[in-house]
Amino acid sequence: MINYLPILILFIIAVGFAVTNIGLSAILGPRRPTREKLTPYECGIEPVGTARERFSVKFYLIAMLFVVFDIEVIFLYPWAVVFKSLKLFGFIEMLTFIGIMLVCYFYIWKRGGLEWD
Amino acid sequence: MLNLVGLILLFPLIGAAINGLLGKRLKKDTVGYIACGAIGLSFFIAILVFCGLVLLPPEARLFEKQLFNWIESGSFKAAAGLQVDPLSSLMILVVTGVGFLIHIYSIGYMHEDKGYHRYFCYLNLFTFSMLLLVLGNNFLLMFIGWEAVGLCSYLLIGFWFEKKSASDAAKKAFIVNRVGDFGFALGIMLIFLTFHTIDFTEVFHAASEGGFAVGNFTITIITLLLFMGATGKSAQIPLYTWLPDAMEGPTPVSALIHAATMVTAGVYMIARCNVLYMLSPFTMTVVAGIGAVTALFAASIGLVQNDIKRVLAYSTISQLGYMFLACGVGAFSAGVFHLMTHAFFKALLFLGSGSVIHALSGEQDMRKMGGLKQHIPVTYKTFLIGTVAIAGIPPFAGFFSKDEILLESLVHGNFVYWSIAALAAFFTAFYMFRLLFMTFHGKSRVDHHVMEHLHESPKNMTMPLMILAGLSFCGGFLGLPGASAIDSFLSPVFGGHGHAEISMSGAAVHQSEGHPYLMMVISTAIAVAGIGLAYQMYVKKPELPQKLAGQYRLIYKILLNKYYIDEIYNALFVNSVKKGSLLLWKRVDAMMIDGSVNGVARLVGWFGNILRYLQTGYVRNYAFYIVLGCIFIMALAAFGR
Amino acid sequence: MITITHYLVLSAILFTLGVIGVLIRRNAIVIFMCVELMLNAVNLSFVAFAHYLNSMQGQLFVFFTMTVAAAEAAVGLAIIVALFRNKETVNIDDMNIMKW
Amino acid sequence: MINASIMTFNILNILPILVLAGFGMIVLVTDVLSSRKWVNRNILAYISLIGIIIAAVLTRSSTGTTLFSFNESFVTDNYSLFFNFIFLLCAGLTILISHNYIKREDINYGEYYALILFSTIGMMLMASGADLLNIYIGLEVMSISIYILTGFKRSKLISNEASLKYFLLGAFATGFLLYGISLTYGTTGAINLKQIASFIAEKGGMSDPLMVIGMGLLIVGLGFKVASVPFHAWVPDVYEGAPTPVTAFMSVGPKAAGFAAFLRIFLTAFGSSHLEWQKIIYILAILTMTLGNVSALSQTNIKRMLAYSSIAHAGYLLIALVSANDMGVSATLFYVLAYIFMNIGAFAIIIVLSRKGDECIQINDYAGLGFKHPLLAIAMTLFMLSMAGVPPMAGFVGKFYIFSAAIKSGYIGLAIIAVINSVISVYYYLRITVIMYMKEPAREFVPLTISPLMVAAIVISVVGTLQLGIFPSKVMEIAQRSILMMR
Repeated sequence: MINYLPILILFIIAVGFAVTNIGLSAILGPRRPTREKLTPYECGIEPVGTARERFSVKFYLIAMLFVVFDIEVIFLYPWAVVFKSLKLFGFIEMLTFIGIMLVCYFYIWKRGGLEWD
Repeated sequence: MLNLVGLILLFPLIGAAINGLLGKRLKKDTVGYIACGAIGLSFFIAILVFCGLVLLPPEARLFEKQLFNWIESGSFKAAAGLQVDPLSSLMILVVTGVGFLIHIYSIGYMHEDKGYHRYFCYLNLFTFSMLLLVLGNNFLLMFIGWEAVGLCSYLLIGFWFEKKSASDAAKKAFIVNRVGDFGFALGIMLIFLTFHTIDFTEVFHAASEGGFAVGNFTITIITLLLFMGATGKSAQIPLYTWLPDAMEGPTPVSALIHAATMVTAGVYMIARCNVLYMLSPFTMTVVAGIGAVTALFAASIGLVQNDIKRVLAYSTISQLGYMFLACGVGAFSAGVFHLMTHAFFKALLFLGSGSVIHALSGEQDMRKMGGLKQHIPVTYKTFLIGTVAIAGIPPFAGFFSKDEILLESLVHGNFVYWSIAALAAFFTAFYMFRLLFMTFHGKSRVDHHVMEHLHESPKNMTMPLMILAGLSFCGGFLGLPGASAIDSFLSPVFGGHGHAEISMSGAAVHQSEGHPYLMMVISTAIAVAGIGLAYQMYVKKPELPQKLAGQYRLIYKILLNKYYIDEIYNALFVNSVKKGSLLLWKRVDAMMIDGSVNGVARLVGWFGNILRYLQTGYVRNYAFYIVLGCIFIMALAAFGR
Repeated sequence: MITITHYLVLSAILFTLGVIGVLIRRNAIVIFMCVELMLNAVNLSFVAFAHYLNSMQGQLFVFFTMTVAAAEAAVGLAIIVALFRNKETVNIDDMNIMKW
Repeated sequence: MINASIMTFNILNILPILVLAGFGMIVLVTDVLSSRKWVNRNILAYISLIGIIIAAVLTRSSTGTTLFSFNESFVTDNYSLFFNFIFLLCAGLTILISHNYIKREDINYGEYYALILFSTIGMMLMASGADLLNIYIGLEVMSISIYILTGFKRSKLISNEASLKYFLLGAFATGFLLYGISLTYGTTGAINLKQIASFIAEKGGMSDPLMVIGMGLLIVGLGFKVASVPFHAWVPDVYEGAPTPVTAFMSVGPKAAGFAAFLRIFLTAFGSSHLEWQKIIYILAILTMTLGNVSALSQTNIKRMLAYSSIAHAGYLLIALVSANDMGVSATLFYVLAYIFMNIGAFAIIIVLSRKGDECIQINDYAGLGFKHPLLAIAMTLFMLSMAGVPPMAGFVGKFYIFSAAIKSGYIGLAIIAVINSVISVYYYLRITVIMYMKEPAREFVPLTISPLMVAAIVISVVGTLQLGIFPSKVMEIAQRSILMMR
């Protein structure tokens, strides 16, 4: 039982910290909105139209594709670090990996994921 | 020949499959031929198997045919196998024989029904299930058969499901039986825990050799649980209420399932487990007590009922009570003997009543019958034989079996059992002849329109009646007191366990040489007295019943309303739930599915509805449940040890 | 001196913040960001453990967690976009056609 | 360390997975090329089926061995092979019942099949993972594919919503799982299940509280995947919203995979300190069974009813986990196999009866089916009876094994609660049968078109349900052999 005391304390601290901060910012945070403050940009330029403008869903598509391909690079780093000791085996392995990426790329391309209109 | 036993099961199954799958496209005649042919073949094989068994010397009359290893896990083995011994061979003869006659009868009875093929499919399926129940060599197979006959009975009670009363009755039967099945299933589990096997032979061997003292607690619990199953299926107090309602099904079904075969499954099961029951005097007392009370109770309700089939239904419950009484005092073979003769005469009576109903275009109220003797002579004659048989007039079948039970209840039981049984016998004679007189004698009270169509049933309906009448007449000679063929045939199953108490009835008769003949005279006198009273009241002075009913209003009303048991059950299980939550109910009720109308189910369904509100549809709530569950697990893991 | 405990406490706090965020936010995208916060809190503890135990497996795990998180992000965004096209909102309180 | 990993590199062991991955990519590429004249989209289903069959043959060929590969992170033993076979069967049946459905609903994209194959890969990884990393990756591959499959009817709001709910909650639960893995790793210093087990054995139990907490978080994460109460709330909504074949797929596949991982982790890694987790799972099992069965009673939508029923079945399977003996493991294997047949079979019937734009999923829509389409009604009755645990169907034998495993470990109370629960369940399963046979049709049945693939799926399910019910000993023998290699 006594072993769990620190855990309990930790638990309380974690919840407490989170709740306190959210609560504090809600209570203490000064709310004196002025017209200037509520504009999207406070740097002096008058905003043109609403900031909540719809923008094309294609941005999302590109962003998604970017995120996915971007993250694959993560696997290249460790491979690059130990490239020498992995020798030919590692090279073929990585070629396979890239090959799969190419298939995905081909698929996206043919599906029309990269076309803007 | 014994090896053919598998075929007995196979034929009805094939019949059911053909009729179920192709029946719609087949001609009506073909459907009937297939169904009857299947059972007929099955009956033929059953005779062969029976002969094969008889040819063996008595102590070798146990044949097990292993089909395949069904479930095997660790120490547990359940082989699907069939067991032929005197008890099961007798049962298959009754099931296939009576079943065959009832199938033939059904061809005529159901001829106009649009669900013709469906009916025969269910009926064949029922026969298959019943045979499985009887032939199985372990508790699990028996349980499968047990459940399957329940299912078929459910389907057949609700056969005319367009009628609300029929589908309600089906539901009631199913739910009440569930209660009993629950006990049965627990009993089987306990048997497995105790004996590590569920094979009949092994269990009984272990029970008799395993050093279980008489009165062993576990065995008592097991037998009580099994008996709970039996009370459900065999309609004993307190689970009998479904059987009278089950008369909503077609009449041949009432004859086959709710009189001759399925309802006797409980008796069969107890007889099969006689070794276990002998080890528990307490359970035996319970069985005998409930049997005796049910016999009297149901018979007293039968005194005043006006629906011809309901009288027979209460009579069935009462006769089943006799069988349990016999088992309860250790006279298993007397119980089985009565089971057999009862199958003959009760099937006859039901089919006869079906013939009456058929003749009267569906009328079931005896107050609207009377004087039918001349119009349907064959039905009358056969019905008379059946009535005499059940009333217990020598030398008809019912006399011998009932007399044996009465005798055993005195010799092995006590005077209380005997007097209850004797009173019930008196009632039986009375209400059966009341039925006979009201239906066939006296002035006709039949409606004019119906009168015009009054006709004797076709050949295929009267033939089975005649055959059954023959059996009801001579079936009793198998169990002549002192030289009972049945007793000696069944003795390998019930005797020879080394228990002194089980010196079976044959021996008992020898011990008390003077007794039986006196007893026979007494029981005949009782029957004659009942008949005489009925004659007085319903033929000689037809106004008397009315007067009596007026004089003893209270008793009459109680009896007519079947002791208000249905109402009491409703008040206890259904209404208390209803009233307790009346306010909530109105809101919940709208959302209730119409199926869960019945007490316990409704309660559970009500919880289900409450739980539904947890399912708010909001992701946030769901995530919250996850967090709650997580905290709960943490707490349990950390602080729960 | 910063010990493993400090890292663990930090990671626990971040994790809890994520959990509370999931529970109280209404915007599906923000909720998903809170989930990402939880995953990153775990990543922190992985790295801390790996350092403390002097073992590579923790860091290995972080690689995969990040990849998976990216894949989840892509799929999640796609789902949210598809929903937005039909419903014009990403407020999860508006999403309860199915309940009970 | 790195050299060692090359030493144990053995590509043959993961060949079934590679084959599936290859076929998944072939399906994708074929699909994008299908605008050309020489490729027909209809062949995609057949390509995927071929892939599944090849993978199954490869799986079959390596039975009887126990091989560790990839630095002991991947194990090929009878246990994983049995599960792999289950997943492949599940995927195959799903493709059979999907073919017509997705054409009819205008969602006939190659990605559908590819995603089914990919999620099958995930499941296979989960069953074969010998360390937490592999299990985690498998779980994610499986889940992400199914998130997409759930929302596959893009234009239908209900499908979108189900997908989003599943996704958000799934990711949320993954967070807990991952935290659990992290704490386990931190306290034992290993992610390999065998090393964790030996560490715990050395210490003589779970001395470190953080380790216990980690284990608890693992239960949360895996409990979500197997739909155990209180992590079950997503199930009814998601099952209702997903395209019906996908519902069929995810009611068995991920659940089986979840149990594969659950059993592997808790019996291998935490096997020596089973007292720690048995009490937790014990309570979860009772809650899961009871809530699932009781809630199912009041459902009017058959998909939701089957969702609650699947929660209840997860409860039964948790009993097998609680009993933590060999018999429990083999019972799980058997039960999951039986569950695939009866559940996918039931969903197949639902799909057959549905039409475009009319899912036909109210229970009352089944009124009178028994007269109109007797064969379908008989099949449905069979599946319902099997799920209710009525002998001699597969479901009964499965339940029987599980309950006797519990009794063998001394959990008699749990077995009794389970029996009561299965009695309750009879009620709602039978209700469908009753409605089919005992009610006048509430609506017209249009003539049905049943494709040969669908017929094959239903026939396989019926045969499987009966075969496992009447002759279970053969399969049970294989299941029993599948556990011997585990420890």
